[in-house]
Amino acid sequence: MASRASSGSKAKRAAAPHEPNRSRPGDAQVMARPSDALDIEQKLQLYYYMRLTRALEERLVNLYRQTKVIGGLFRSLGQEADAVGSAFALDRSKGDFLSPLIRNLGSMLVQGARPLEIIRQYMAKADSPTRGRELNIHFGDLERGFIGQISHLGDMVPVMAGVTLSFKLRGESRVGLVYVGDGATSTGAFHEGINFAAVQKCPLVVVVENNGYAYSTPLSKQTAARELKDKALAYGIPGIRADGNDVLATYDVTKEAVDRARRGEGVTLIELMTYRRKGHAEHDNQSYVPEGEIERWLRENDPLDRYTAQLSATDGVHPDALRAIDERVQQEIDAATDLAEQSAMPEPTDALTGIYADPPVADPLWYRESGAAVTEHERPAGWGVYEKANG
Amino acid sequence: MASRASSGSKAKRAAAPHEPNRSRPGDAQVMARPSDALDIEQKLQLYYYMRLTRALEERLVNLYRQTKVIGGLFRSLGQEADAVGSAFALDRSKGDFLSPLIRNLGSMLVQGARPLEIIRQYMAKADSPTRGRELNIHFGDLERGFIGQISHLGDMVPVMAGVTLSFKLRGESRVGLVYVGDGATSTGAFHEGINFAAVQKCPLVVVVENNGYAYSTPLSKQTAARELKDKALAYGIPGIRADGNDVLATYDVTKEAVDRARRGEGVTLIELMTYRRKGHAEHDNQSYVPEGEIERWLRENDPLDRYTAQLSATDGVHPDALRAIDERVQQEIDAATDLAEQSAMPEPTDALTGIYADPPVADPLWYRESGAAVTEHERPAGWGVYEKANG
Amino acid sequence: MAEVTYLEAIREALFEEMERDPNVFVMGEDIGAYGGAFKVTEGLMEKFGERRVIDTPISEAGFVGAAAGAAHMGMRPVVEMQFIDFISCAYDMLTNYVATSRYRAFLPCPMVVRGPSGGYVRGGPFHSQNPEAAFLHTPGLKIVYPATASDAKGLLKSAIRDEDPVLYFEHKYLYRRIKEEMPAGDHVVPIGKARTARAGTDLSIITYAATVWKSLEAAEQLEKEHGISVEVIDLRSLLPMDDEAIYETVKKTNRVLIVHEDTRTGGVAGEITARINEHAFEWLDAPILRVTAADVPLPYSPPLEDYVLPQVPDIVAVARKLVAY
Amino acid sequence: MAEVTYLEAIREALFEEMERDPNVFVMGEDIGAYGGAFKVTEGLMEKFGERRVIDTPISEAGFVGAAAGAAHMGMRPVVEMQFIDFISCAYDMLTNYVATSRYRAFLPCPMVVRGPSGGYVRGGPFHSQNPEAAFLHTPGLKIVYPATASDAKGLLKSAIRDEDPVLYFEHKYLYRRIKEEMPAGDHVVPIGKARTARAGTDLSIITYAATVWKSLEAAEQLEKEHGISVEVIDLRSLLPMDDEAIYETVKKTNRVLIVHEDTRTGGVAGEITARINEHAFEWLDAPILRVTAADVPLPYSPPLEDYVLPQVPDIVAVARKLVAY
Ligand SMILES: Cc1ncc(C[n+]2csc(CCOP(=O)(O)OP(=O)(O)O)c2C)c(N)n1
Ligand SMILES: Cc1ncc(C[n+]2csc(CCOP(=O)(O)OP(=O)(O)O)c2C)c(N)n1
Ligand SMILES: [Mg+2]
Ligand SMILES: [Mg+2]
Repeated sequence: MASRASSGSKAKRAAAPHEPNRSRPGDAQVMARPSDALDIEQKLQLYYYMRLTRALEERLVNLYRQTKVIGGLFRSLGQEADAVGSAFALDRSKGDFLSPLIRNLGSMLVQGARPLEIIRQYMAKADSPTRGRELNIHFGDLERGFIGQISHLGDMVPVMAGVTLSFKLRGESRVGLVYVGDGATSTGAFHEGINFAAVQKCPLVVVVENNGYAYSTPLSKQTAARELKDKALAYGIPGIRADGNDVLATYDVTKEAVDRARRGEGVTLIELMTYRRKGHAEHDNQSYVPEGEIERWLRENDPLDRYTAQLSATDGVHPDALRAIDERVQQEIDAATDLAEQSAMPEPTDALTGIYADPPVADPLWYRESGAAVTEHERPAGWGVYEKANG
Repeated sequence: MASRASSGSKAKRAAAPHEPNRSRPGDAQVMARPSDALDIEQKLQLYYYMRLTRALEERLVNLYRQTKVIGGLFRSLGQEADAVGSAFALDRSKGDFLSPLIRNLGSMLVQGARPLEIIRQYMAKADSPTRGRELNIHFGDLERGFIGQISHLGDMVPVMAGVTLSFKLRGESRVGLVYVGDGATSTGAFHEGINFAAVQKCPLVVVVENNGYAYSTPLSKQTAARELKDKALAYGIPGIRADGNDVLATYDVTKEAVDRARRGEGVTLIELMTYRRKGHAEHDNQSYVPEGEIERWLRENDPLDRYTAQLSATDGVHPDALRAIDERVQQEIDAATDLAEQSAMPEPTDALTGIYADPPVADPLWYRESGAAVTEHERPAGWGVYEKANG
Repeated sequence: MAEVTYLEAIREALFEEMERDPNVFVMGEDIGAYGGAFKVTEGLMEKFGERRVIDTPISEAGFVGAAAGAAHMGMRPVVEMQFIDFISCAYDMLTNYVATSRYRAFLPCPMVVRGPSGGYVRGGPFHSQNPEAAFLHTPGLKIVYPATASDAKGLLKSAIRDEDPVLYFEHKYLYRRIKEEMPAGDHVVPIGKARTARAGTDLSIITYAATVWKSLEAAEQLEKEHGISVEVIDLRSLLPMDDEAIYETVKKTNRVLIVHEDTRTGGVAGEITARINEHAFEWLDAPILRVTAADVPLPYSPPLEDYVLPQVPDIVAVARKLVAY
Repeated sequence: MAEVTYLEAIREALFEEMERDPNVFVMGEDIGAYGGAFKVTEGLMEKFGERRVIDTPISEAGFVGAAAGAAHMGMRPVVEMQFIDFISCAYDMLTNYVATSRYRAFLPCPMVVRGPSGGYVRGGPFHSQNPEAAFLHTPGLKIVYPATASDAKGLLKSAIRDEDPVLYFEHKYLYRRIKEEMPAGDHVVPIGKARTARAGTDLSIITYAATVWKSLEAAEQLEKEHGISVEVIDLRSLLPMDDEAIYETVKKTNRVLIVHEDTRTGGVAGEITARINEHAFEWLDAPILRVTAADVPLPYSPPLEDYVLPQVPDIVAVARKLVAY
């Protein structure tokens, strides 16, 4: 798999700073691929989740422009395949578990997160999954098997090492998947977490999403390593690079790592080559990106375009079938938006609950007569707008 | 060099948990080695520093048994070659710089630290290099070009990345060398520091002293990596393994890395294979070590024995010449011990000075009439003895 | 029953909790075959096996994070710092991830981080630290710091059973210096409750950990030599703090001396002073004073360490000033 | 002269210090071509080049440690945290290595760590932190937290010139909300000196950073609506703290309210309260009270954030209570 995944049409484009690791149609024939076993329904599910990711983020952009989103907005445009394909390789019926990063909305949708939750969360509503406590897609659900990230990059790697350690200690046949960006591989937490998991042979898959940038920082300033998959050697685990914009390739490489983990063979590091077509967050104008780079990825390497073509060519899926999915997605999003807009903002005093199991409520500030102590004019002028400008 | 250094007589001993990476006499002939350029005086200097390291630590053991050493005592018995040979590869006339770890007394001696300083330091005397503030070999000197470690493992890697960054920023032709143990490679600080240095192409050499253990923890529980030199790949830098108990091999491999750094080619990671024949500190009874392992290293792979034999065989050095060095070493240590014993303990109030440049003295505790506020019976019963028992 | 040292009490708690609950497991450096740097976990590996007694790589952030992950899944990890000074390496993980997980994500994170703390043992600046003030400021964590062997046992059992993360600091100066008969049965000490270590009427000393013993020694001396009756309150828990016990003793003696081994500026004494000010200002007949370490890293040489740390004569001197006020 | 925002003032200080001293250089994530997440370092790279404006990997401990090493060798590094919340990742490096290096090793470590701090901006729990209390407890560090544009400039220049490590916290709520004409010439504000932001006689509010503005607004209201004359002390430096200025205002008004945006327990107010207790207890006509954030991670949704953080009506309410005491 490694060699198949890392053979790419490198020569095609000359001095592009961030090169895809593109799998070619022919690659599929080399050996049996896990995705060969996917039925058409599953293949359409992959399409659904990718489309849902993209359309949902587009809706969030609208809401953001209407200043209905509180805080920054993070996009995964052009990276939908890697999040969806990798998460799809988990087995939800077995209780597999994942921890997404900021570009992995798609993986959460696969794991069962719903658009309504996402929109409420971005709008900081009382009935959002974190009741307005945390931002954007920072939330989780033990039942459905995903765990909310915190902002501090790398920290979820040790945490998922521990989640999967518990699977091992209890003899459960469950697997965990943790995402990090190329930038996050530089953190001490990444290093300590993956090393710990490797020594313990935890059933963990580490997906490094190499999208070429960490905020404005290109990979060359992040590490001198030639490929991020090379980092696996430092931990004595297999490292594999694959085309992150080919949803089936992403599925394949992850599925094999998941199977390996489930067989008790430990950690795998997967580098998925993709590209961040939008800025770090909506406010970022990407002035640091070499001219033409974004356009080239859009033109030549859009994961939805590629998958659409593939479904038609290989599986004979008629465009109408996909259009039907697109419509369903839009309807879901419309319905979710309507509901989310109706949701109330949190009650101020809810801020004091749940810091401990016991006591369940924090000491109130004695000088606050009620939640109404905060008068309207106290809201910082231009919040929201402000955050957007500075993200 | 890499291949020469990593060819070893692996087959010789069967299931030894920690195998040396032994260079053979024949290896030297493969190509020109930097150590070929060492004259006999320099070769005897190497012997002197190794002997001085060993004899000085033996003296410290005596002082420790007399409870004259405050706190724990850390030995580098059997590891003298790696510290001495690597440090010897620096060019003191150019202002090269190093940061030792707890097993690298030898490297400090090469860099100019004197036995009197070491003994005073272990005895916590007023005129010790840290005036009684820090333990054992935790001290440095910017003039002579070494910097004192702190206990927190890994932290010196970022610090030396910064030291060598300053060399680069100023266009100085200086090189830095930082030591870490096999255990310290698991720390986030190691990872962040070496990655930063690699990206910046700092003139830094990272020596990983693989002595088989971190306290009681064998390498297999520290990392799943097969060789620690493999960690270099994660940072896109060369990684080389060499026989740490062959002082000339250690010199060679380090010298090449130092030259490389001085040429502006960046960081090298060197794994030196050695063995910790004593416990983590004097109190440690090494019950966790497989039977026979220590004895085998003593018998077959003592760095001083090997170097003695080598000096005689290759350079025709007469045993008398070495005995004369041994005697000089003893005299130096005797003289240093006498002086150190005469040194006073610090004045209590010195504890308040020098936390800031300004103000130069910390606020005194207002209720302390004088330094005499502490009466003798306030000393914890059995201190020293206590510390030894628990290190 | 035989007397048990502070260290043995900790070990007993670990044994009993691991027997009681199969979800409890321990992690840390050299805690398995070696039994830990101070031998606190000696015998655990033999009894419970490598699966539940995990030797870790040197990566405090790594295994604290792993503990959190396991805790989410229903395990009850107890993590050892070889010396508590190394908890600083897990500061981000503890304050940002562990402490907030219930609040921000409704994710329980029941885990314990424990380790040898404190000075008076010639450990120098990096083997003597008192880390409580660094974490007092973090809602979501609990902090205990026992002074007696029975509290060491009872509080560790409570910490392991707690639904939230608990930092359990054990004072290494006390490890083998104090012993006590253990209360029979399942001895549990509630988190958040102070203890009156000595009753008195003229002055209250509020303290915790090793300085409880210094304070008791001073109290004895003050009684005998100066006829001053001192009440000594051992806080035991720092987060949450037993406000009731604090206000009660203030109302009883009207004079307060806070003693802690940690450095002065930003230490726990400030918080206690603020609380008393807010809630019992009327009852104060004198300023609240503090005896603490001087504001420097703890030096290693005995005369320096002795000078920097609080000592019995300091407590006696300040107590006398307060009573004379 | 044109008015300059708080953010521009910081940038001016960086420019001027980099021009003045070739040893000054800056490091951080995305500070080069991009100019930093808040554009504080915009234009620096163009002016001073990649050699002196270094984009780092995401590794706060790494580049803080590197700054220390460079500082030992005579450089003057200024490190940016993209958000100050990430300083927690360098906690070990700052408290154990950087803070102690002069004391334990006679190694100067003149460096600055700066970054956007504080809330009121819907940043949620990890983009709103006030980290001062986590470091107040560390001898060897200095801490400043300016409230005005001119102090932002003058204190940063002092911090860069200081012989010791300085944590320089800048309040992101103030970045573009306040402006001021900069004093002409080489404008330097000494570390360790407070500022009287408003003179008054009935009550002292001791505060710093963004809550200086809340306090001033409250003071205005108290004056107008209740005839209460409030003195507002802007500490500016937290370590060292300007004790003289604190005791002076206490002696003048005899009533103290401490306001900080940070959470309550273990916050800076405790230390201030303890100092006043020790040195000016006699002068107090009322308990020292504090208005702070509630003890929870800062939530993100506006009603929650507003509820948790200190607001003008809170200050007014407590001030009135204090004056009526
Ligand atoms: C420890 C830490 N330092 C800094 C940041 C600020 N930050 C947020 S996202 C980001 C870039 C992340 O890049 P990468 O890991 O490649 O993920 P991507 O955004 O490309 O998906 C940075 C620097 C952070 N969140 N955590
Ligand atoms: C961050 C940190 N965690 C734990 C320790 C405690 N400790 C001191 S030495 C040591 C083992 C070091 O092993 P290694 O790095 O292999 O060096 P060696 O002693 O073998 O030379 C440990 C765990 C420490 N000093 N720092
Ligand atoms: Mg990226
Ligand atoms: Mg070792």
